[in-house]
Amino acid sequence: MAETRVSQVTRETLLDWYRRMVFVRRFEEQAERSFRRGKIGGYLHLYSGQEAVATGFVAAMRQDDILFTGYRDHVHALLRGTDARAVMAELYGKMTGVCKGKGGSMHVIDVSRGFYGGYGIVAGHIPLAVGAAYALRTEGKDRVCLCFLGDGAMNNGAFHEAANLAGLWGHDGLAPVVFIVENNQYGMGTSVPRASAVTNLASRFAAYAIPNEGCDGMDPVAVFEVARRVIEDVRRTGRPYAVEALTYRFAAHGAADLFQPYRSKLEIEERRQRDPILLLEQRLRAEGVLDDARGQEISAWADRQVEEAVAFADSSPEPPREELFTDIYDAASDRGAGPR
Amino acid sequence: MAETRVSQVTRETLLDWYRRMVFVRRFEEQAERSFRRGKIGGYLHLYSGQEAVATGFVAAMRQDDILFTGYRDHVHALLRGTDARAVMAELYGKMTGVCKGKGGSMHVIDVSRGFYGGYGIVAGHIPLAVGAAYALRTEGKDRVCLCFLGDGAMNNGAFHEAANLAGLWGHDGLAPVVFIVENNQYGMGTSVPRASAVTNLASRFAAYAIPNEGCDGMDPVAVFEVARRVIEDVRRTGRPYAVEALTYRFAAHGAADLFQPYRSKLEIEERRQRDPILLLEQRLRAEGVLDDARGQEISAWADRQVEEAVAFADSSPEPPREELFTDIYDAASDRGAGPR
Amino acid sequence: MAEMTYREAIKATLIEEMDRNPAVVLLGEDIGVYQGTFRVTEGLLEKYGPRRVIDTPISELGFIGAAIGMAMLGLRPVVEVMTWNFSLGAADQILQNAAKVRYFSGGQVSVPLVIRGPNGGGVQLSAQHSQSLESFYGHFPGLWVVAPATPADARGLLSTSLRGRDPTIFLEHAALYGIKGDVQDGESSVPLGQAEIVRPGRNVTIVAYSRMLRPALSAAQRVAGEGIDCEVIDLRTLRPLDIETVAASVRHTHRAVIVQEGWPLFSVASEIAAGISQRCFEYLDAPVERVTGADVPMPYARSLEALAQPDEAKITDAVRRVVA
Amino acid sequence: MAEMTYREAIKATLIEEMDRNPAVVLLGEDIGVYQGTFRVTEGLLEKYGPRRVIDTPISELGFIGAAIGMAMLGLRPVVEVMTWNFSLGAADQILQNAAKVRYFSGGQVSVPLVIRGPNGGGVQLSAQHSQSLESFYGHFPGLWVVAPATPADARGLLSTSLRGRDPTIFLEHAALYGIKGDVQDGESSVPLGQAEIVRPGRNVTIVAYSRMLRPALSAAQRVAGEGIDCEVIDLRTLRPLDIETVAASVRHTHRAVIVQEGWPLFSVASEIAAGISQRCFEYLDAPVERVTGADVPMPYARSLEALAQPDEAKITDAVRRVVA
Ligand SMILES: Cc1ncc(C[n+]2csc(CCOP(=O)(O)OP(=O)(O)O)c2C)c(N)n1
Ligand SMILES: Cc1ncc(C[n+]2csc(CCOP(=O)(O)OP(=O)(O)O)c2C)c(N)n1
Ligand SMILES: [Mg+2]
Ligand SMILES: [Mg+2]
Repeated sequence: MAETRVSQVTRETLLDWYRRMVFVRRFEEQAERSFRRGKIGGYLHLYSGQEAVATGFVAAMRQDDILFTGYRDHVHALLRGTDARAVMAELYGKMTGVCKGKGGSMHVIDVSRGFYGGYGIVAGHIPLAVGAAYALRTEGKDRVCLCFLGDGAMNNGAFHEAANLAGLWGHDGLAPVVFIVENNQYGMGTSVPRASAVTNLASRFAAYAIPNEGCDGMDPVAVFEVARRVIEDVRRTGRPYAVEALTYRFAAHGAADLFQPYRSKLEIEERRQRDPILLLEQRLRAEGVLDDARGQEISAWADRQVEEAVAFADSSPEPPREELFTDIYDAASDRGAGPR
Repeated sequence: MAETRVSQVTRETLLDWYRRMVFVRRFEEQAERSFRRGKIGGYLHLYSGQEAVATGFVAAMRQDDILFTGYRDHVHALLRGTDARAVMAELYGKMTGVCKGKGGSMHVIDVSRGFYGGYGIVAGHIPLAVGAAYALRTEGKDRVCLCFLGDGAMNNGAFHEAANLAGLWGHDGLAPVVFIVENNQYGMGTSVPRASAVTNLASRFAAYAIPNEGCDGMDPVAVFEVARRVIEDVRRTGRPYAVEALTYRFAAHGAADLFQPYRSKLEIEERRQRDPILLLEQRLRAEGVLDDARGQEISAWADRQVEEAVAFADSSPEPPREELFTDIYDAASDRGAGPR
Repeated sequence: MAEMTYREAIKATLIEEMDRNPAVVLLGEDIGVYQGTFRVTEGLLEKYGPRRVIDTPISELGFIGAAIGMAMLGLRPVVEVMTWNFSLGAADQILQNAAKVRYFSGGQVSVPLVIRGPNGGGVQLSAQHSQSLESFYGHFPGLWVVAPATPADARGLLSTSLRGRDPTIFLEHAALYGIKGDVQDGESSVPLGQAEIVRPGRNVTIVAYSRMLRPALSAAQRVAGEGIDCEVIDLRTLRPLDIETVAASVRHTHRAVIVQEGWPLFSVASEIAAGISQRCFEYLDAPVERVTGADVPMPYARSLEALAQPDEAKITDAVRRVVA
Repeated sequence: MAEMTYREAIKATLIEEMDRNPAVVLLGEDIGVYQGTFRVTEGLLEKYGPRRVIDTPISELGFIGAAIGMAMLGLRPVVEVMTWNFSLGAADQILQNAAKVRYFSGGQVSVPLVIRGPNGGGVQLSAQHSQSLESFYGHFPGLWVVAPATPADARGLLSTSLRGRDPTIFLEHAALYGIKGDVQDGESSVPLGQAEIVRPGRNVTIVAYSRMLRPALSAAQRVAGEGIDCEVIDLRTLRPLDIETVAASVRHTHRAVIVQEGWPLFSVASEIAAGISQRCFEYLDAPVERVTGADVPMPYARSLEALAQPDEAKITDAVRRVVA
């Protein structure tokens, strides 16, 4: 393992991942504070605990690849390089947000970075990703589409129909899509065994002729190794592939949930022993790549980024009232006369 | 095999099945003629070719068990003992029909025989059957629910969600439902490999922890042996089970389809070599249970039944105009004042 | 008489029915272990056990379809949709099976099913989570569509629905769960299909329902100071629609304003305006005014969301317009 | 000018667009090998191959969702729903994604998607297969809803829709595929959102669309003999709704009859009646009459089905009532 890692992921890269993971964690923590202060409304779903999954997969993506996910979406955007200020401004509902404040936390979308969002209906984005993958293939290029989904989403019909289409189209090399099941053990308050007749979620993809495997979703390196291999395979073949990343959500399902009767404090504490950021930090310290000074430096840098994002969001203007009626239909097609 | 059959299915029973199968085949042939004459409107989906499946399963059902199926539903009703005249009258849209002529061919329903229909939306009846099975179990009795579905229906989200619920509730013994996939090779003009990423349909039930197996859907004895074992298992455990019956549809998908570009005449001819009625007849003749005289007798009897059904349907009255506004809401609850 | 919240009124009714009728079972996402997203079912799993309080996977199509099957076989399922927005995934089951099977079976099958949960918006949930679906469901015969505005009606209409033998779309509202009101003790049932005149008046009839009743009442309060005496009607049920009570009112006020949170086109407001114009043709002194949600997907930004929704000020302006 | 059927007009338009724009792909159940349930796509698989003419499993939710994803990434998918009844299984994708993603992405994403297929009833397909869903889809902002009544409009409206960059609900009608009409040669495009006066008249305005245009015209013919001169308007597009053309007509006829195949409550007819009453308040000489499908699930029996639908006789009676 040590060898492979060293051979494939340099210490610099690891340190860079650590930096990103610390940053996105701080971003989420700040978002929660802003939510408590009433600066952010609606629903707010935090990614804390699952960082290794998106970090490993996004690191294995090519610049021109694309991705879709659900409503737990801030971090996917940040890791793809979307300006943290534009993401925070979106959560604040400001005109400077990535979606002009019209989407909010559940609909962070940044097409310029291949991030197609950001959807609030569980499993509703999965068919979109399969169709997007088909479209990518018809370009004649070898771009790949990543589709992140939750363990709970797999019990929805949209998942089934989309997975079957991916399997079918994959037989013709027309479905370059990677399904990444972020199995954080719960769908809101319902644990996997209480929602899914079969608890080995990766194995369910066999019903669609989609090759699949599991991985440790708390270790970005483990995730990356699988991600790179799988993505390149999908890129080459145009066939779908599925990865179940075992991970855990430290925060409540949504920031509005004050108590969590479905799991014990003890369980959460135990899981925090494998906090992906903690594990990576221990490894980096062991390898002498990270010391207290470097750690404080990174921590301070992350906080600065987040503060700037908040300051920017706070001071940004609300969308002007005209925005209420824009972006419903294509501006080029006047509503009265219809699309041209 | 010979032993088992003889041991479990007497020659009399076999002959009785043969009689029924000849009769329901004639019924369907007559329905098609009536459709051509404009006596039957809308869609008309014939069961010809698939008789062994329903015959074997219905024979293994208990009187108080129930069943659901799609729109290819006349034969399921007939085999459960619904008066052929009432079924034909339904197809004719007459007041004497099982559903007062309000449902038509796609909605043959006879609750008095545990036949809950009769549904036109592909896969739409599957969740109903799973819920019905749950309800049966809460009675504290051991009644079982059979759910017939097509190969094409398995690619629909309603199937996925219902199968997962059955698997889940089955863990608690609350899903006494048997899924019978009538794999007749096509969903309208789309063959199984063109619609399903995986062509071993029984195996797809593994994704729901539902035990499953295949059987020869052209041999009523083979079907019956499986059906009896499976139904009793489900009755005992309250857990779901799935059977994929390999069969074939001789008629067009719907009587309105005049040509069938998706399959060759040759293919149909080959499949007719294994016409379930032909196979059973050969067996009965080989065993000396059936001779020409007996055969003609049965044939004449069947024709008579069908003629009576047609005469009855033809001479029955149309539903009176008041029927347009009945059966929308519970009669006991006056629409103005709402349910009581 | 006891004062309770809208949430408590619904919960009390569920408990009452579950106690008197063992056939009542509850299904929904996170209604049990999680205690209910809006805490309506809090404690019920502990009280009635997992066979009667069923936590489901995220399979609206599947479990609503299953609930229909349960109802067909004699149970009386009550489904909680976490919000009505998620019911769109189950539209086929609700509209094609629940609403129609009694009819196409020639009356052989009943579907005594209540589907309940919060409808509408107003708390910055943006486009996918803020829809008002009453006009959509109300379009389909075979369904009852109910939308209580007060704790008393939530209780009375739910108990009527739970004793009916038809599928009922029971539309609650997230913004109402916490409001308090008097609810009579013991069993109480409000008939479906009867609107209520909640404020008698002489000059203008304001028609509203669900969350819009309160701004309608405060607008009536407001213009009363200007000498405009408004009669305020709470529809309470949308299918069947009690257009007669509305028409009778307009025949003496001669003016009407209709308020609804949802989109304007092909909606409840369209039907009421058309019904009034038809039935009160000789009586109307001014065109009927409609105050509806803006014809846009709901934006997230607080300021835009406010612009998109009816409020006291917009209703007040409309009232002034009809009397002008 | 060439005479062609409604079916041929649609097919010709699909071919024209597929030839000029390689981004156009077709998806649907049995549109390829089977040649299309209503033969609209006959021969297109052979002509354009399986990558552009995609036979799908019975997965409306999946393939309509996939088509939305294709559209987001630059393709121009045209989905055929075998009938609109089956689109209910995909309601979530159509209403929550296609209609809203442009909005909640702040304009970053377009969904140039046309979903087409037969809507309505009339051929004894009973309750689950005879629905008219225009009032339902028309309620949701973000969609265009189109319902051509003639071959020329089928061609013109489809080509406009195929060049637009928004999701379009294109409602054909099984009973119209075989009708013939003149269609101009070469490209032709009819703007969305513009109703057409197909018969000018002075006494009564009859508003109709899709399959109901013909009985409306024959009713106009019929009463012409009685000296009642009807103006007949074909709405053609339901969202956006060209209420102005309707109002302008009523301002000179002073009377209106609205005809629709679908259910009455919360419908297109409700909105038109409300819109006329509001805009023509000073002009109306009689209450607006509505002739709609009966408020019942569609029965199978031929005689009952006939009772449930508008026809020339019912329209004629309504016209007589408004002039009485
Ligand atoms: C169709 C639908 N039903 C219900 C909801 C409410 N809801 C939002 S998130 C969620 C749980 C999803 O769990 P999972 O897929 O495991 O994702 P996670 O939240 O764990 O990341 C539910 C039920 C929804 N958004 N969409
Ligand atoms: C949701 C839905 N989509 C499409 C249809 C049209 N349709 C009717 S039957 C059928 C094929 C079903 O195939 P299968 O499930 O294999 O059953 P079979 O007809 O072969 O018995 C289709 C596509 C429908 N009724 N429902
Ligand atoms: Mg989860
Ligand atoms: Mg089949």
